Amino acid sequence: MESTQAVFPERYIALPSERKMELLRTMIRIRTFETKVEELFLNKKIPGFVHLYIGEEAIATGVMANLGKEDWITSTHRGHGHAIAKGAQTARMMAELFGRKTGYCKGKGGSMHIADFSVGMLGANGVVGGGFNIAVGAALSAQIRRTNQVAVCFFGDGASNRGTFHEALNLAAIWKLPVLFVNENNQYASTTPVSYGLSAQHVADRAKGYGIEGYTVDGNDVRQVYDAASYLIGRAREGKGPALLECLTYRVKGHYVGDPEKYRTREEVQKMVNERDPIKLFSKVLMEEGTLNDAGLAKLYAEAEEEILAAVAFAESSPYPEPEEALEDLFSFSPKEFPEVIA
Amino acid sequence: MESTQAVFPERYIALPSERKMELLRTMIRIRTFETKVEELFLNKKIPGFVHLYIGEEAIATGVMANLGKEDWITSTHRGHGHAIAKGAQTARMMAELFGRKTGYCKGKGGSMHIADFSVGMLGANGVVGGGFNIAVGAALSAQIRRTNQVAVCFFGDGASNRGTFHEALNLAAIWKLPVLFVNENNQYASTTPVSYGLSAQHVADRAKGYGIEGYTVDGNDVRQVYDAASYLIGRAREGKGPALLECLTYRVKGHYVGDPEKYRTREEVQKMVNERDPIKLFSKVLMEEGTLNDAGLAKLYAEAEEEILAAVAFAESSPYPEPEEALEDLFSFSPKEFPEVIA
Amino acid sequence: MRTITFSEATLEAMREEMRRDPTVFVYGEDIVRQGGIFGQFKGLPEEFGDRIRDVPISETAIVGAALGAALTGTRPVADMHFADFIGVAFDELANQIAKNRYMFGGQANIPLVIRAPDGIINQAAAQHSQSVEGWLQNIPGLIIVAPSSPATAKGLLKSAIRLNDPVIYFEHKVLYPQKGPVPEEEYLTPIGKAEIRRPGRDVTIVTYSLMVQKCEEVATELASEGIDVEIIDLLTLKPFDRATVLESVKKTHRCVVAHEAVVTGGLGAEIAATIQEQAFWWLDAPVLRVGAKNVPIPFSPVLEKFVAPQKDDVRRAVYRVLHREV
Amino acid sequence: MRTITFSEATLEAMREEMRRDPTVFVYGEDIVRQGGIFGQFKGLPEEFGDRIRDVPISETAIVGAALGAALTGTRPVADMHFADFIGVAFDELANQIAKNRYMFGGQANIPLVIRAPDGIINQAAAQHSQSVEGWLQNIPGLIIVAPSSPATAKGLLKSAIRLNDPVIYFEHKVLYPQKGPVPEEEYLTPIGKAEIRRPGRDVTIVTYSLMVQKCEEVATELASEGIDVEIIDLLTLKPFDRATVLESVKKTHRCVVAHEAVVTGGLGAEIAATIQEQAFWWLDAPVLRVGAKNVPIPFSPVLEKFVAPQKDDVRRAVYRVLHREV
Ligand SMILES: Cc1ncc(C[n+]2csc(CCOP(=O)(O)OP(=O)(O)O)c2C)c(N)n1
Ligand SMILES: Cc1ncc(C[n+]2csc(CCOP(=O)(O)OP(=O)(O)O)c2C)c(N)n1
Ligand SMILES: [Mg+2]
Ligand SMILES: [Mg+2]
Repeated sequence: MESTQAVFPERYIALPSERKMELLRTMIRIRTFETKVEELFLNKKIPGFVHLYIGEEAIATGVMANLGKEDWITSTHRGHGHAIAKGAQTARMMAELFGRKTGYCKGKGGSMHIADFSVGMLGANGVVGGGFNIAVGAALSAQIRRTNQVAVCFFGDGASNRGTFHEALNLAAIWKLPVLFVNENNQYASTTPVSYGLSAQHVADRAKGYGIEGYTVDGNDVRQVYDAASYLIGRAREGKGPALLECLTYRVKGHYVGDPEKYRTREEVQKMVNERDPIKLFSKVLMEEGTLNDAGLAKLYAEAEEEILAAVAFAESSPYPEPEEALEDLFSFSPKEFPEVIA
Repeated sequence: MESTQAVFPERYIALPSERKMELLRTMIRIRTFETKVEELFLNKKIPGFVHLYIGEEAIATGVMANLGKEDWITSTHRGHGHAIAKGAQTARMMAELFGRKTGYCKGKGGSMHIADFSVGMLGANGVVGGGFNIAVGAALSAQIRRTNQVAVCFFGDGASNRGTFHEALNLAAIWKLPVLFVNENNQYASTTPVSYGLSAQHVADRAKGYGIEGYTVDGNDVRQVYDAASYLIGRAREGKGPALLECLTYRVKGHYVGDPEKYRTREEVQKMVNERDPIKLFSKVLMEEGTLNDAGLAKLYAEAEEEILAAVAFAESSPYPEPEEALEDLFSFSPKEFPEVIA
Repeated sequence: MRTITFSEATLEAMREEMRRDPTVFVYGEDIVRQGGIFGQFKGLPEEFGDRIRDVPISETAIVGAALGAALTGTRPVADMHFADFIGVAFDELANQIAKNRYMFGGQANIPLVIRAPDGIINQAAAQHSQSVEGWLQNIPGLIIVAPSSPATAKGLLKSAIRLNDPVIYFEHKVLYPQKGPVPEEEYLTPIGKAEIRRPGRDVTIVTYSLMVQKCEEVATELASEGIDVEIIDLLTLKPFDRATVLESVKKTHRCVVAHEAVVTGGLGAEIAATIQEQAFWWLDAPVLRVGAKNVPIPFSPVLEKFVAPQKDDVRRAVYRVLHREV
Repeated sequence: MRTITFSEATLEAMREEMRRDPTVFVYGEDIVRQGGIFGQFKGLPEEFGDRIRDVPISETAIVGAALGAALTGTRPVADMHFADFIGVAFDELANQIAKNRYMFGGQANIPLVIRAPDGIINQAAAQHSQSVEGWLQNIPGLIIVAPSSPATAKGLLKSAIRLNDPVIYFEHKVLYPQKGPVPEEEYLTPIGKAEIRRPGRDVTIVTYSLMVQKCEEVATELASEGIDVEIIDLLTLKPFDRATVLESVKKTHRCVVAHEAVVTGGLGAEIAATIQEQAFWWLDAPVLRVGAKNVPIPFSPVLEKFVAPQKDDVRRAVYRVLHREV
């Protein structure tokens, strides 16, 4: 994996150790959630399609550490990690994956439509590239209302070939909207290697076409992601407009749980797991820094495990929605009482 | 108008004088056609919407001089010049603009859908940016059938902000399709100056995002257009893939005939007419070269005038289609005889 | 009552709603510098500054951003330039806007309006003449309205802007310069409610948009032959006001549905299907549909006229449901 | 007769047509490296090299390029991955492909096929479960087909590839692994022609795609109650085979239209509207429609089941047109 080290103000290094530990904690919580989800899916406890974020945790974590709840993100089909990092509760997420009434979407969405608007997570999206313009619209709302909120759009390498990418970046650029486009270049779009589908060498090469800044960082190094996001989100918040941040990473699991993965070798995957796992890499950094020791790491894992088991218990003990509830939530009014005069 | 002089092999200069004169003749034929169309439209002889190519003649002319009838182009809503330069007959074009049965589209298309597939002119398009992928498809056909045909896609500065631009260029690039994307940057998309809508400085700046070559030339200098197109079309024909050629020009007339043009000053327009008219510029070049004299120029205008008057006469004397003919041409079979078995 | 044009009526609606609520804003192609192709945005830039904006030719951004903006505290109004271009942003409408509220379990409202000038005018040909409401009729989650007069244009646009749900507002290009009475005082035209333009006993015509006036002319002519036509102007096309339509048909026992869109697969299909389902035993004749013939709109005036639904088509349909010889 | 899966049947069709005509080629997302999500492209890369290609996630390019390729001497087959994404390329379908031949006065044929896997499967939720033929029904210039079995899948795909006009080929995801008899020798399934799957005297059910087998099951069950159901499998949805449908309804006097798509604004509307127009005096009951409820497809199994049309819904509709208590 090629990685261009861009030079950003070094802000990670100045973080207090609790904040650094918090980064690791988030990454571990995501990993634990995803590992459990994989197991549950294989055991047929979770229906539908599930796309795991394993191996990519540093990106959501490093970016989200620079956002508040009043800021927004748009996500992808691979949205669990974004939701957790943005502050969603794993219990209500798990309940949604189980199709229960207590889920964030009352069981209507499932994994591909996981969302928690209350923390600014504007939704996973089953349409690849569906989030670009939603993020642009949120940023536009901030500009129109003159708040200093920002929006972050997460998208895959495959998504960067959709026309919506182009229209969103162009519009964001001419209006200098407070939005950061974060590309998760995990080397594959489903079965298709990025080298096949992407005509540019890097997704970030496309920034020039919009007169904005584009950078490529190592997306498996949470420090690099944090620094880059901190700088670019800060600029966006100051009214300096959008930017494009490409985070190089690797999708360790299949495209979806159940993917036969005929398009790559086990060795390729194993090498990445061994050498480039973002949690291992960051744990090592924190140990070297003296912020973390073995016991501390074990504790983080144990706490995460406990949280996720509780989430599963919550999900499993939650009721399914009543069938008739399928007719609710389409409009702001109930289907029976179409408002004749809107006041 | 800023213009980046790219360095291409100088092929124009080596053209025999008949070919040079042919370039001028084509430009004058387009101009004469358009001038007459404007008059006819204002006199309500032509219905619908009409977008004139006046001031942009050097682009179609310089590009098309490098294509054969077996090559294809896709055009825009401003398609008369492309059609003439590609070899369409002005009489059948005029008949189409008049809505007559003898028109290229039997009166079904009009100005916005002018086309002559028999010379590879695959149609004007009422949807801005609708032609990108059609051109890509034609180039794909050449690649699949292993011919050495090429496709050229003409498009405006405004069109470069459509998502179809992005998807088409990316696909053409990864498959190295024989297609040239020719941008006619005439400084406006309808009422909107290019500086407002285009986030990049030049449309050609976007080439990098697709790993292809992008150039900006003076689109009012037919020599520059010819040289650039010759080089890039030659490369495409050799299997070296697509390129993006931006031709800087100026839309001398309103966006459509009847445009109140409140978005610019008369002075701005007049200056361009005085200083940058492509026909004046090229006539001067040819005179300086000794290829053309005053009498020769007058003759070209006279011949063009004669041709266009004949075209109008043809159109005016042609019958309208019968109303019921409106039900024809939707499918390859007649509406009454849906084929039950297709052999 | 004072008389203003349809275009001015929409402008008043915009101005009133933008004054009333600072989160309302509007954007579209070529609306700032020249006031919109039909003058329907004239003067707004002077009053509202950056709350009215030109956009690049990027329809997916126009419609997609409307969703993002609507979810986050504003009430965007996006102009499509021509309804024909709705297809460019179809995924944004069908898979994002229409589904957002539902698939996320009602987490947010989606107060947005898409304005879409439609219909046949001046030989604009296949890609600039369409009425495309039929494309959207099988998508749960969208509300579709279409005014027929300056008064309904104003009232429906105001209601659409205030509704907390996505509304597609189709405005017929031929209507813009037409004048009609519009109250001085503020009013809203209810969404979801049809209006009976003309009461009658013999036949119900269900119609909307520009076709309303064509049908009214036919009704006036038929009145002189002793045929008493009731005309229902739907105003809201989806969901349409079943109660008013069914009540009328149960009274007249005969119905013609007329729209400018292509008949096959058009809204008339849903309306006719519903009427025969719900009022079968009241019908004395099949519900007939009038609309454009089953081809794109051709350019040549002769062809365009042949394809577009004409008053004579409406008249013939009325005769047929009355079982009279045509 | 030998038995193969629906997926294999489409694969045979592709292989036969690609062998027969070197201008036939196919492309789509993720079809080369893993053979398509439903295995429907397996083995083609080995035999046909660059005539089967993966494409980036660029649906406007996929569909738009099909038009360009069809106009210039090839017969492209483009795969949409999921029918739900047709909206991304809606302009290409509605304004380019459907109108090209007409608006240019018949200058070229447009032999292309868009394959679109549709329907509800495995709690795929709102954006991966749709049947979207209704989005396309008001667009003159498109031909829409939907096989219901391995045999019709093969025959219709071959016919679609040979037709000189654009065909949208909807293939229900649930059908892929199902097996059925398919002749060894070459055959074509005619486009434009419905098939009577089961003759009957009492009620006509007009249906297509996966719903055919659900309706057949209902018919078998109803037979034991003495109700003799005739089932028409449309196969071509647009234009549908009016002659066969009307003849059947004129015989049975009662009709139910069933599809998986949302009822409101679905194809059933056009079919019901047509039947009552053309066979009003033969009908002994309104034409009833069965389909999904008027919301997006929800995720949770309980909700999905409630929204999707079930056999019971068909049964109830049959009882109702027979005026029996439900
Ligand atoms: C518009 C659209 N086209 C195709 C798909 C099918 N699809 C789902 S995920 C995916 C690959 C996405 O790749 P990428 O953007 O790189 O994200 P990743 O899965 O690698 O995170 C595809 C093709 C889709 N969901 N939406
Ligand atoms: C998809 C689409 N959006 C909007 C329009 C309306 N429209 C027609 S021409 C035009 C401007 C085109 O500008 P440009 O591409 O620069 O071409 P030019 O007219 O300058 O030749 C616009 C906005 C359209 N026809 N199609
Ligand atoms: Mg990827
Ligand atoms: Mg321009």
